Amino acid sequence: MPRFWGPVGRIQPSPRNETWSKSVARVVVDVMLKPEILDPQGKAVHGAFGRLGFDGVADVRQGKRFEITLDGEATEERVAEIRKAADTLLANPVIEDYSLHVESDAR
Amino acid sequence: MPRFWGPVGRIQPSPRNETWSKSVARVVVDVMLKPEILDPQGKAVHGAFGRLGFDGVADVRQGKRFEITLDGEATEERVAEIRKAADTLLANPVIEDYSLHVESDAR
Amino acid sequence: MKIGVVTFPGSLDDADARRAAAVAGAEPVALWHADADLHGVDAVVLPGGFSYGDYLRAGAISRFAPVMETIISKAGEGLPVLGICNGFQVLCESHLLPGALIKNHHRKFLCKDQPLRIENNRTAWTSDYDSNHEITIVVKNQDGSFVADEPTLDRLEGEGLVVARYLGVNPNGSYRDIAGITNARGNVVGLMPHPEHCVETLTGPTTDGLGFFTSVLKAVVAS
Amino acid sequence: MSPEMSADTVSNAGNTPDVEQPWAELGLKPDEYQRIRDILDRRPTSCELAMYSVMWSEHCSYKSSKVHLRRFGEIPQETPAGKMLAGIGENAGVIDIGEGYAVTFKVESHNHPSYIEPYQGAATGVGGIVRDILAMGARPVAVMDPLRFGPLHADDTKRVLPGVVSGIGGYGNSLGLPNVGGEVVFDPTYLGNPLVNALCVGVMRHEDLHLANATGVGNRIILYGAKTGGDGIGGVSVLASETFAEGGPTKRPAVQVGDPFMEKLLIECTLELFAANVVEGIQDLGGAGLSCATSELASAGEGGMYVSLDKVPLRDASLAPEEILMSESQERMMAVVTPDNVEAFLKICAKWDVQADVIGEVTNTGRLQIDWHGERVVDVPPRTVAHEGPVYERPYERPAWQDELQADGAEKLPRATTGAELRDTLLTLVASPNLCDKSWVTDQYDRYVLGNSVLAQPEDSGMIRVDETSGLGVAVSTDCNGRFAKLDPYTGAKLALAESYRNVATTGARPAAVTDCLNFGSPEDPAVMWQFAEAIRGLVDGCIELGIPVTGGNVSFYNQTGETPILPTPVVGVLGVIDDVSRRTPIGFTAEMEGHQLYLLGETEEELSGSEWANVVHGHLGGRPPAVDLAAEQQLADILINASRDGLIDAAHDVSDGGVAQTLVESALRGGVGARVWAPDGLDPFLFLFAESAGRAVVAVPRTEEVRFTDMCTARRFPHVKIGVITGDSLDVQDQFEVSLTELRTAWTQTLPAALN
Ligand SMILES: Nc1ncnc2c1ncn2[C@@H]1O[C@H](COP(=O)(O)OP(=O)(O)O)[C@@H](O)[C@H]1O
Ligand SMILES: [Mg+2]
Repeated sequence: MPRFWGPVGRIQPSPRNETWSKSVARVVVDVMLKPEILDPQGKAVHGAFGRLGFDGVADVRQGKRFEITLDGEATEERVAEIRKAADTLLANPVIEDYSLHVESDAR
Repeated sequence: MPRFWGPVGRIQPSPRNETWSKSVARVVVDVMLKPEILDPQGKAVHGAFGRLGFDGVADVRQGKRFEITLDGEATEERVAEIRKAADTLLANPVIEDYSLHVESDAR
Repeated sequence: MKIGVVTFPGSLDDADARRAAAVAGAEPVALWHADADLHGVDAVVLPGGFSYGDYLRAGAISRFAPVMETIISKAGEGLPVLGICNGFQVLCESHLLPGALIKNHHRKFLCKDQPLRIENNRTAWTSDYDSNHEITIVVKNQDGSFVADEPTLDRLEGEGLVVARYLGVNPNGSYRDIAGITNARGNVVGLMPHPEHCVETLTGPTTDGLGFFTSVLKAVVAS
Repeated sequence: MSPEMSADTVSNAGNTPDVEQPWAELGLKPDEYQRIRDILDRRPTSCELAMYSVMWSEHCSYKSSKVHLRRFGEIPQETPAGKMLAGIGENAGVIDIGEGYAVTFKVESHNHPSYIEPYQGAATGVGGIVRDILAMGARPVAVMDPLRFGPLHADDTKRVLPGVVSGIGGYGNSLGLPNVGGEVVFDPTYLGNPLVNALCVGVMRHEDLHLANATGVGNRIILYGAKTGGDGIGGVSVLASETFAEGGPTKRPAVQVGDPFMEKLLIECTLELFAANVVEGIQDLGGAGLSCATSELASAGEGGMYVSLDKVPLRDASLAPEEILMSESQERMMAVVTPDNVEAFLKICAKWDVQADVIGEVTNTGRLQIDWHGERVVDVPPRTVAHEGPVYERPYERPAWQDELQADGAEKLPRATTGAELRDTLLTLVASPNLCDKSWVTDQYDRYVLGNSVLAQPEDSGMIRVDETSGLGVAVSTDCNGRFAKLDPYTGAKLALAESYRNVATTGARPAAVTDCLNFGSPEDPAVMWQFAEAIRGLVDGCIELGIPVTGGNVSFYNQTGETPILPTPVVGVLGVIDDVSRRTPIGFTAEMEGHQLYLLGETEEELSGSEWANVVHGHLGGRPPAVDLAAEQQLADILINASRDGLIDAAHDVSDGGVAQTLVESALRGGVGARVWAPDGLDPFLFLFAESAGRAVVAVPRTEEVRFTDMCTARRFPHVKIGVITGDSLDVQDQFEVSLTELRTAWTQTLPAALN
C-alpha cells in the first residue's frame, strides 16, 4: 500500500513550469481507443462542441496521455521497457492503440 | 437529437488505418493536471510500474488527449475557436493546463 | 415555499432530492436543464448523478446548460443553491465555488455511510445544525476528491467557508478532509455527500440529512 | 471512403444457386444450411445467411436447451402474489403484485465477453438486462450481480475481478440503479470461465405492459438510441468481406463498449414514450442486433415487416449490409408506432437527445423484407428465423464418475473437537474467500439511489419499496451452490431454489416467482447435458412443490476450459412480495435487541459434504449434498413471514454456506452486537456450528414475544430450539470458546482487500 499511495511524488516538478537542472527525460505515451471502438467520451465532447456553437468539427476522440519522467536518460533500453509497460499496463490492446515518443529535456 | 449528437458520425475515418482523400485537419489538445494537484491515476500507474519491476521512473502523470478532426482545413480562425473551446470546456483552468497543436494530414 | 431540483441529462438523484424537499415540508419543483426559467422557486438543488456521463470532467458540460445561466445570475442575488455531489462539481465548474473535484485517490467508486462534522451552520442550508454537529450521511462518488491550491484552501479555512469535513477515514482524498464549502454570502453550498438519501429511516442509514432541507425553508422565510 | 460495395440480392441468389457460401465458418451444420435452402426454396443471400446463422446459434435459438426448458411450462403459471402477466418467451416475465402494480425481473449472463474484456463485458451485461426490463414497459428499479471467479489468489482473478466489478458499478451506478444484492463466489473451475450474471427488476402499472410484437399493417418501425457501429460482429465479417469488390472492410471489434449515459437517456426517453402512449410494440436490441429485433417483432406479430437498411444511422459508413444486420452496438431499441404517433414519438426522442429514425413498416406480406441501396437483400418468413430454428435432442448421460464422487463423503473427514480447534476453524472459515466480507466489491455499487432501497447487500435479499404510500414492496435474492450441484445436479438445483426462496422469506416477503440463469459447460458433452437436464428437472419439481413459476431466464453453455467444465451453476433468482416494507426483517443484531432470545429453526443433520468447511479446511468435494425438503422450506417461510408481520422477531438470518457459525457472525458484525450461544442438547458442537443442512434460519425474538413465537412454531410442529441470547461484544459459544467481534471483524474483512489492493 505505501508503495502505492506512498510518498511517491516527492514534488512533481514539471518542465511545463520549472527549469530543470538534473538530467531527466520524459517519455510520452498517448493511448487512444481503436477507431472502430465506440468512444462515448469523445461523443459527449463532440455534442458539447455543437451546443456551444463550435461548428465544423467532424469528430472528437478522447484518449489518455501519460507523461513518464525517467530518473535519468532515455536510453534505448529504458524506452524499450516503457514500451513493454505500454503494451501490458498503459493500454488495453483489446480496445486501445498507443503511440510513444521521447521528449527532449525542455519544451 | 440532431441538435445534440448532431450529424456527427458520417464516417469516422481515422488516419490510423485509412488513407485519407478529403482534406481534413486534426487538432490535438493535451490536458494535464497542474503539477501542484495530486494525480491519483498517475500515481497508481507509477506504483504499478514499481511493482512490475520497471525501475528508474521518477514520476508518472496521466492526462487527457483530445483528437479533434475538423471538417476542412485548420485555418487560423478555426484553430482559435478550438483554443477557446479548450479554455472553457476541455480544460478546467483551476486544476489543469493544456497544450494544443495542429497535426498534419497523415502520421 | 418551493425548492427546484434541476434535471440534467444523466442526473440520477433528482427524484431523491425532490422527495427530501417534500419530506422537509417544501413543495418540490422539477426544473429542466434546457429551460432557463426557474418557475418561481425559492431555492435550487443541483442533484447528484453523472450528467453527460461525466465523460469530460464531472459537471463540465452541464455548466453550460441554459438553466445554469439563470442560476448563476440569481445566485449572485442571494438565491439559495445547494449542489450535491455532481451538483457540487457543476458549481465548481461554474466558478460559483472555488476549487475542483477530481478522481478519488483510490480511483474507485465508493458508496458508504460517512461521518461528517458540520463546521459552518450559518449558511442557508445548514442553520438547523448545531455548530460542530457530527452527522452520518451517505457518501458515494467516483470524482469526489476536493482540490484547490494552497492559498485557496487557506482562505476557505480562514474565512470559515468550509461547511463540512470528513471524520475518520477520508473517503476520497479530499484536501484537508473537506466535504463541503460555501460562498462568502452563505447561499451557495456545495457538498460531496448526499443528505437527500438520509431523510427516512426506512431507506437511509440515518435521517441526519434532513437538516439541509429544513434549514433552507427557514432561510427563505427569514429573507 | 470504402470501395464500392455490392450486395448479394435476392434475385442474384435465385440466379446463382451454386455459389459456395461460408455457412460452416458461420457455425451452421450441413443439415441446417440445407434447411435454410429448403425454407427459401433457393440459396440464402449473404444477409439472410448471416441472419439465420446468428439467430440459429446456441445463444439465440436455445437449440440444445429448448427441449428441456419446455418443461418449465409444466409448472402452474399462477403465483402466490397474483397472475403472471407475461412469461417465458417474452423479454422478461411479469407478475401482478397488487395495487395495480406489476413487476418484471430477469437474470442474464455475460460470461464470455467478461472474460475477454472484464470492464466492458460486465458493463454491457448490465446494459443488456436493463433494456430487457425496459422493453416490457417497466421502469428499472434495481440490479443484482451474481458473480463467480477463479481462485482469489490466481493472477487472472486479479485481472478479471476488479474489471468486472468496476464495469458493473460503472454502468449500473451511471444509470442510477441501486445494486441491492448478488453473489461473489470463488472456485478453480471458474478460472478461465468467470460467470457474470446480471439481474434487473422493473416496476410498472398494469396498463403499461408492452409486448414485443409488430402488429397493425402500416405501423412504422422506429430504431432509436445509439448509432450502429461495427461492434460484436465477429464471424460475420468473413461474410461481409466477400461482398466487397476489393480491400475488405475495416477491422471489426469483437468487444462492445457501453455508453451508460446513452442508456440513461434511453430509459427516460422510453418511459416518457410509454407515458405518452405512442408505442404499440417494443423490443430491445441485444444479441444479434437488428436481425433479432426485426425477426422477433415480425414473428410475434401477425403480418410481415419491411425495413430499409439505408435508414439505419451508422457510426461507421463502411459497414456492409450483413454487418448492419448483425451489429451488436449497445443502447438501441426498436419500436412499432402508428403513423399518427410518429411525430410525437420523434419529438420526445429529440427532447432527450436520442436519435430516432423510421426505418420501415409493418406489412401484410407475411415476410420479413429488407432492402439496402434500393435492392432486396432479405426476403424470409420471419418465424423461420426467430422461432422455428433447429432443436436438438442432445445425448445426455450420467457420468461414470458420479457414483465415485458421491461415495466420497466429507462426513468422514477429521473435524475440530476441542473449543480451541473449533475457534480456529471458525476464524479460518470466516476469512475464507467465499465467506468473507464482500464490501470491497459492494462498496463500489450505489445502493441508495432512487431512495427506495429498504434492504441491500449484505442482507438476505434486496428489498425495494414500490409504493411510498402503502409500503408495498418486493424482495429479490439470487443463489446457487455449484459444489452441491456438482455432487447432485438435481438436488443442487433444488437447493439453489430453496436457498433463494428462504432468503426472500427471511426478510418477510412472500416468494412469488423465479428467474434462472443456467451456467454450464459444453452441451456437446453428454455429462454436462445430463447435469443440465437434471438441474432443470430439479427446478421444475421444486417450483411445482413450492407453487411458484419460472417466469424467464437465460442459458449459458460452453463455460469450460478444454475438457473441464465449470461447476454446474444454475443460479436461481426468487422474487417475493411484501405488503408493507416497514415490516421487513433485517439480519443484524443491534443494541436495541440486547437480551433477545435466539432460536434456530429447522433440523440440523450430519451434512458436511459440499460444505464450505470441507472446501476450505480439507479442499474436499465429494459425497451427497444436504437433503432438501421443500415442504419444510414452505413451513419455515410461513413462520418467517408471519413472525415478521406480527412483530414476533426483530432479526432473522438464513443458514447456508458456513452453517450456523457464519450466520451468527454475519448478524453480530452487521449490527455490532454479539451473542452468547450454546449447542442444543444432543447436537455435537461441531455440527451445530458448521453443518450446512437446508431449511434453517436463526431468529431474534424479543422476550415479550417468546411465548407467542414458540407457540406458533409448536402449533405448526416446526422444529425450533433456543440456542442463545443477544448480548455483549463477542461471540461466546458456551463451554467451547469465545471470540471478540473485533477479532472476528478483522478476520472477516481483511481477505479481499489484502488480495486485491
Ligand atoms: N433458463 C431459463 N429459464 C427460463 N426461461 C428462459 C431460460 N433461458 C431463456 N429463457 C427464456 O427464453 C426467452 C428467450 O431468451 P433470450 O433470447 O435470452 O431473451 P432476450 O433476447 O429477450 O434476452 C426469454 O423469454 C427467456 O426468459
Ligand atoms: Mg430481450
